[in-house]
Amino acid sequence: GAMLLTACGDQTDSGSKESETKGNASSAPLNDQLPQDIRDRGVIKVGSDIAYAPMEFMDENNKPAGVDIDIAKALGKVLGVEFQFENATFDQLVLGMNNGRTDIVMSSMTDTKERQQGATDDAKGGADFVNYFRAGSAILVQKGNPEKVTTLDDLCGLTVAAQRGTANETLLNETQKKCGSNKIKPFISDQDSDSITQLQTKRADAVITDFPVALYNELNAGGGKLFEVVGQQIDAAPYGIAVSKKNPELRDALKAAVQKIIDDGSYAEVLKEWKAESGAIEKATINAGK
Amino acid sequence: MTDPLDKAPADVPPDGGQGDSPRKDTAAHPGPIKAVPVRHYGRWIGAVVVLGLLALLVRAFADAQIQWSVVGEQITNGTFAWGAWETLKITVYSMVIGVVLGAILAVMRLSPNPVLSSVAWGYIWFFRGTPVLVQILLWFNLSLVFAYLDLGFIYKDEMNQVMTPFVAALLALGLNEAAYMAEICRAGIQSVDSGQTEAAHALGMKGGKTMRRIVLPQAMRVIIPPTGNEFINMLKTSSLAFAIGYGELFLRGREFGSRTLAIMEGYIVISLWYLALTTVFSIGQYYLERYYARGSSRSLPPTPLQRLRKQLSSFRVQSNVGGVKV
Amino acid sequence: MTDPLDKAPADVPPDGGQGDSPRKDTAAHPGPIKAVPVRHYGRWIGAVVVLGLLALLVRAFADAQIQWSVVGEQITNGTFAWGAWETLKITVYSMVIGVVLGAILAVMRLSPNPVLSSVAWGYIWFFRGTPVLVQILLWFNLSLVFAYLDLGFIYKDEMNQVMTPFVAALLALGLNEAAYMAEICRAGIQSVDSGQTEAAHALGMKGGKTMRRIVLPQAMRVIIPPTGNEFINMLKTSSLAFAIGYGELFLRGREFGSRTLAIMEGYIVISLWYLALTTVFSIGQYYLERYYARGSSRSLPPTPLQRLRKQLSSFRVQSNVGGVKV
Amino acid sequence: MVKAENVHKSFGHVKVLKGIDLEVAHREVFCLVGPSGSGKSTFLRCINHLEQINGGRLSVDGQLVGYREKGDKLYELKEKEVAAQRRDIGMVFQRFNLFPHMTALANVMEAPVQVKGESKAVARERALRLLDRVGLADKAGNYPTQLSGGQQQRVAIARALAMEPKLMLFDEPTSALDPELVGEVLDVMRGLAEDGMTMIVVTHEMGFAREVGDALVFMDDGVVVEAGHPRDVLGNPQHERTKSFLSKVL
Amino acid sequence: MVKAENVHKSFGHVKVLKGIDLEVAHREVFCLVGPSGSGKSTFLRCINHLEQINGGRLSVDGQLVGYREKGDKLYELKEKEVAAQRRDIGMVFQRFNLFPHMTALANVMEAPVQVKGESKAVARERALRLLDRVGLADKAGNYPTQLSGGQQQRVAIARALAMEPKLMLFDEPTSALDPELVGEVLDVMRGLAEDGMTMIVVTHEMGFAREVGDALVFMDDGVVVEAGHPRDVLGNPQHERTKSFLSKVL
Ligand SMILES: Nc1ncnc2c1ncn2[C@@H]1O[C@H](COP(=O)(O)OP(=O)(O)OP(=O)(O)O)[C@@H](O)[C@H]1O
Ligand SMILES: Nc1ncnc2c1ncn2[C@@H]1O[C@H](COP(=O)(O)OP(=O)(O)OP(=O)(O)O)[C@@H](O)[C@H]1O
Ligand SMILES: [Mg+2]
Ligand SMILES: [Mg+2]
Repeated sequence: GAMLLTACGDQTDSGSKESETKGNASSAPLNDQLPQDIRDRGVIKVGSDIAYAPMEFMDENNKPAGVDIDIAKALGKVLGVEFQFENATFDQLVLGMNNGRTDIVMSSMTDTKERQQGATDDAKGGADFVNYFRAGSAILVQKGNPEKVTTLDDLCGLTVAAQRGTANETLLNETQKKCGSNKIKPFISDQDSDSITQLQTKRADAVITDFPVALYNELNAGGGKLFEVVGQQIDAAPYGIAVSKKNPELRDALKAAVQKIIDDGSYAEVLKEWKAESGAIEKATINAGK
Repeated sequence: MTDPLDKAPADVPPDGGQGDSPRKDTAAHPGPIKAVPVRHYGRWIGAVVVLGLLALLVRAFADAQIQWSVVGEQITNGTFAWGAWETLKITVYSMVIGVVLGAILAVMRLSPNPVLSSVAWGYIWFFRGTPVLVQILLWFNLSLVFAYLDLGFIYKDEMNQVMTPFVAALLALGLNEAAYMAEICRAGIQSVDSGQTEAAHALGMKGGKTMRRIVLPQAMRVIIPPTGNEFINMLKTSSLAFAIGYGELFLRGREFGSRTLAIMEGYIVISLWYLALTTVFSIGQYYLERYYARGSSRSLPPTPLQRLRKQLSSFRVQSNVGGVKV
Repeated sequence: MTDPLDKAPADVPPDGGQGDSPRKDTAAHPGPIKAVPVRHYGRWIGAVVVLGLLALLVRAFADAQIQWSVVGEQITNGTFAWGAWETLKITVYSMVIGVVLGAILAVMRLSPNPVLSSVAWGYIWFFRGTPVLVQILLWFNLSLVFAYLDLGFIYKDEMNQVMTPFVAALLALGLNEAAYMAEICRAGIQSVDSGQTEAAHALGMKGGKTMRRIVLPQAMRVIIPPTGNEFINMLKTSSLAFAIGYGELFLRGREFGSRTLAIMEGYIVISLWYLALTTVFSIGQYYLERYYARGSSRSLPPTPLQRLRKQLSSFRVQSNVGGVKV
Repeated sequence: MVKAENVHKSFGHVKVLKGIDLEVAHREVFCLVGPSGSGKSTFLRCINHLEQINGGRLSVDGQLVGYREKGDKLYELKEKEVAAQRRDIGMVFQRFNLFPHMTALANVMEAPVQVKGESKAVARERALRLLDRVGLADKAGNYPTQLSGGQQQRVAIARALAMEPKLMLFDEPTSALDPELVGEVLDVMRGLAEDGMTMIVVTHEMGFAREVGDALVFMDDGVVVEAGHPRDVLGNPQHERTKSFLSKVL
Repeated sequence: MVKAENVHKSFGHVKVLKGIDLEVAHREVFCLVGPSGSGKSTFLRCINHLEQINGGRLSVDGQLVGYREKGDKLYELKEKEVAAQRRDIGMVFQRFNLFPHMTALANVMEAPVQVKGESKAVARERALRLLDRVGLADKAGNYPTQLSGGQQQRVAIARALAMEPKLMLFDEPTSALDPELVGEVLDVMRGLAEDGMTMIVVTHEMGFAREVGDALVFMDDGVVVEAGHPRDVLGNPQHERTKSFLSKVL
């Protein structure tokens, strides 16, 4: 595997790109921390499922845009490389990183213990995560809040949608425990967009989703007339940039870069632009997810 | 007892449309039969009911919580048109691989050679048995298994270089389709009367030639309709390639939906595109079927235009009685 | 010139396996012909090559970056077994809807009644033309269009109550399948010799009965193989129901992968499950085909066991010459 | 029983029947002879409404084939009525058209059970009797492909007889039979005629026509060239065409 | 030309040929007669290796059918060799088996072009000549379904002749022809015999057998009952079975 990655770097690159990126690379403060092959190449290939506004999505010109993309740009500046986004669905992101097609995955992926360890007990699978954002959950309801929901406890007795396998689903299950006999009717869907469609069809009374996404829906869905976010951000969990375990050097460089953009303020600027300040972290970490 | 009619065979003029042949006695010159056709009141009622239901459905959809203006705007959007083109491309290429390889597999499977038939059987079993998405992912990530594509001296490159999303999707869809096409071709081949094979053998034709010249052309009649199905199915199945980022129609719909949150509208736009593609294919299929129907019945089936004309006339109350009716 | 042989017809004993009939003169009692069959050296070589390639492939996969231990552990995991059961359930139910409705649509489409054939045509066009996933989403979100399901006095409920993931998936998959099955049935019906219909009509049978008793049973031979395709396809297509949270096999694989990041391993596990289901169906299809082949050829095709025995014997060097060889 | 007046039939632009006039009486064995392509099969198919005529009148047992007459207007029959008309007309095809997915016995039982709604037991009993009559009692369980050509045609005759029709149409019924069995079939047919069966037989067996036929029509190129008693037509043909045809045949 | 020694053939447990011995000489028109189901078609198919015999020896033109002999061992022939053997044997089937997706002309041209590799022009010319010979020059462009039964069988004969075979097998070639055309076909066949063609003809036309046949075999239930010159066998049958069969046929 590691051999393969290296081989990959050696082969793909040919002269022209190298010279072009070199100049900019030398001026970047953290360029020397990157693995040699990436420095030579001047490009970090990022896998991302680009269908999760506002974190990452295709803009009108079919170019990736969103929080993750802008954070990557900021990281690129301090690392002196270009972050190149490649679109694929979740499964392919992980597979592509494992076989060297991409270097990292940056796709609003929540950092969890299980993902760090993989399916085996010896923790050989999985990946390392460089945490760069915190997404709490939020409650999204129909405009006008017909069920008068303000806190999680108000959800008891309602139909609530959440995306499968996310922290939001866990949150829903925990709330359920507190409801007693007045149970929540959960609606677990595969994509966040499906949950939100359920809110629109009134099948669901509320959706628990990532805070920035909820905010984006409040502002944009149906010209901002369909939904609203109620209450505060709940229980934020870290997002991580996934890096193959065989590439600790890259992981550490990324961590340093995240810390650098937090320190120099470009991180805050990006979040401000996307109204996602609530997800800001103060300190770069690795594998902070539980 | 019979009327001992006595007619000269040659000088009875053919009875033309006028039905008035001067040389016959007056009792014996009917024109084309004029008859009141069976009145299909049920058809009229049925048609009205169907139209009524359709109107209701259209109204319900028009009133639904769907922003039709968005659909109207986006239908001409170049992004979707481009996606449709990519979909068309991968579909046609994959189907070509599927049909050719499928025909070969079908012949192999029916071969008395146990090696050939086992290989074909195993191929069909494996490729029909595993989900296409898994196959797509496997091809795209083949470097997990083979890091290099090494064809000896001719060619050697990193597998990830070779396996672009297009190549991976093409291989996965084409090879998978071949397994399905093999079964379809087998059914077609088996539907041809064994007397045909015997006649060909008796003329000294060998197995291969008999298959190509005699059996397959006759099998086409049975093969084409399900192949049309497969083709149209492939238009949609090819959308699984979005998993590896191949930018076809479905991916465009998804991207649009996730950006604008107009999920349903995005899906309606791509559905309209798919319908358009399907329509084009169906028309092609129709004429292909007509071509292979030659010789199978005494007259060719009518073209849609002829059919329409005939159907309209069947609504008319009085008509000249024409073609075969059963 | 001919030998003027002179034999009593009745007292020539049938030539049994021993080939020694005492009442004949010695010159004329050959046993079964013993001949050296054509030696298929190519078959042996082919078999070796195929096995060699298979071994290489197995080794490559064993060495690949896949944690086979995970696959081994998870294959017996109840979650997957349960998912397989759900997949089986929705597949069988949807196919039942699809086959029955498809046969009806095929008959409608071939009907001379223009209302029926137009409705069938429109149905097939629409349902084949739009992606299944969109159809699933549309059914599931039907309340966007109709907020209530209102069957007059009998039943009225909120659409969202009625449209559970199961119902929506069933409707979408079943109705979509019907469009494809209609084309398959049409091909089957058209493959039956028109002399059959004529004979039935001449006996006074009406259209419907002719269809059910005479045409469809003969069409089955042509219909079954592509239907087998559809069945097996449906096993996989039903996985699209995961979009609306219907918990079948594919969903289980995805959940496992997204939780542990052991994507390929999860997919391999569900592929093995799908292969198992496919195998069971294929066996069923084989025997169904055998059943409908009755009367179509002089002897029934061999069962796999008989076939295996025959194939083994074709590898043997010397053998008694038996069945028909072409 | 059957009356044709100036019957015309064309396929597209090909005129096959160009004005057929003839009358078949009750209990008559009516023979149709003529060269290949003269339209004999087509005429038989018109009688059974498997083809619709383009001009003229054609009636069976006083009823127009395929039409109902009311005042001076013709009304097309509904499918149900056509089927009812056909029920009384048995037909034996030139190429058998047995149902390949049914055994010989099932072929013969099919119509009585399905069309007349007879009980299986009754139908079965009659079917076995009929199969015996055509010499195939021991082949009742065979599928058509397991029968030789001659055997298949005999099953087809038994199948038509099973509906106990008033009129039987035979399209070269003996052309696939070996000579030995022709006699048996002719016996069966003669027996039927005595039971009041009317039969129209397209045949090239002049011997049969002479022996059994009550009337004979010689057709050529879609018209009736000569008609009369078989003895007269065969023994003393009036027209050149008939003479030349018969000279080659006899 | 053809030599059968104690030929046996069974389908599963059904014994159809139970030891056939006969010899067909060069330039001979050899007639096979017998009741339905006696195995005539099956024997013809064995000669062409469409069925494989279970016992005995069968040779055409000195070559074993389907086997090669070397020392006292038999070797099965390869497909290529079987096809080469069949090339010299023309066969006309009881049920025509024309290729329905090809016109009459294409049916006749098919084998010369595909098997012998003849140029289309040459094959076409011969095909048109042959179609003319069977009286179908004007139907060259018709598909089989557009031809009457008789017309179809004549195309089938032309198709077999197109390969210019040394031996022709006819399985009731005239059974679907109307009597007028039988004469024409017989002329063609006689002409072929004069050109050095050997023919085996299964037929129920005793007239033809007597006129044209050089030898005749009466088969029943899978065995040869009586053989000899047609004049002798038909005029003065020795066996009871033959007598009773002929009494019904003649
Ligand atoms: N559906 C059709 N379309 C075009 N031509 C047809 C059709 N049916 C029959 N014909 C033509 O009509 C003519 C008469 O056919 P028909 O089958 O009635 O002849 P026939 O007298 O029964 O001859 P045979 O003795 O060979 O059976 C033939 O030339 C045939 O080619
Ligand atoms: N493949 C087969 N399987 C079982 N039985 C068969 C098969 N082929 C022929 N038979 C039987 O063998 C017998 C001889 O058949 P064959 O066709 O050779 O008879 P035939 O002499 O040509 O009769 P006909 O004059 O009716 O054509 C028949 O009883 C038939 O049922
Ligand atoms: Mg005819
Ligand atoms: Mg025969």
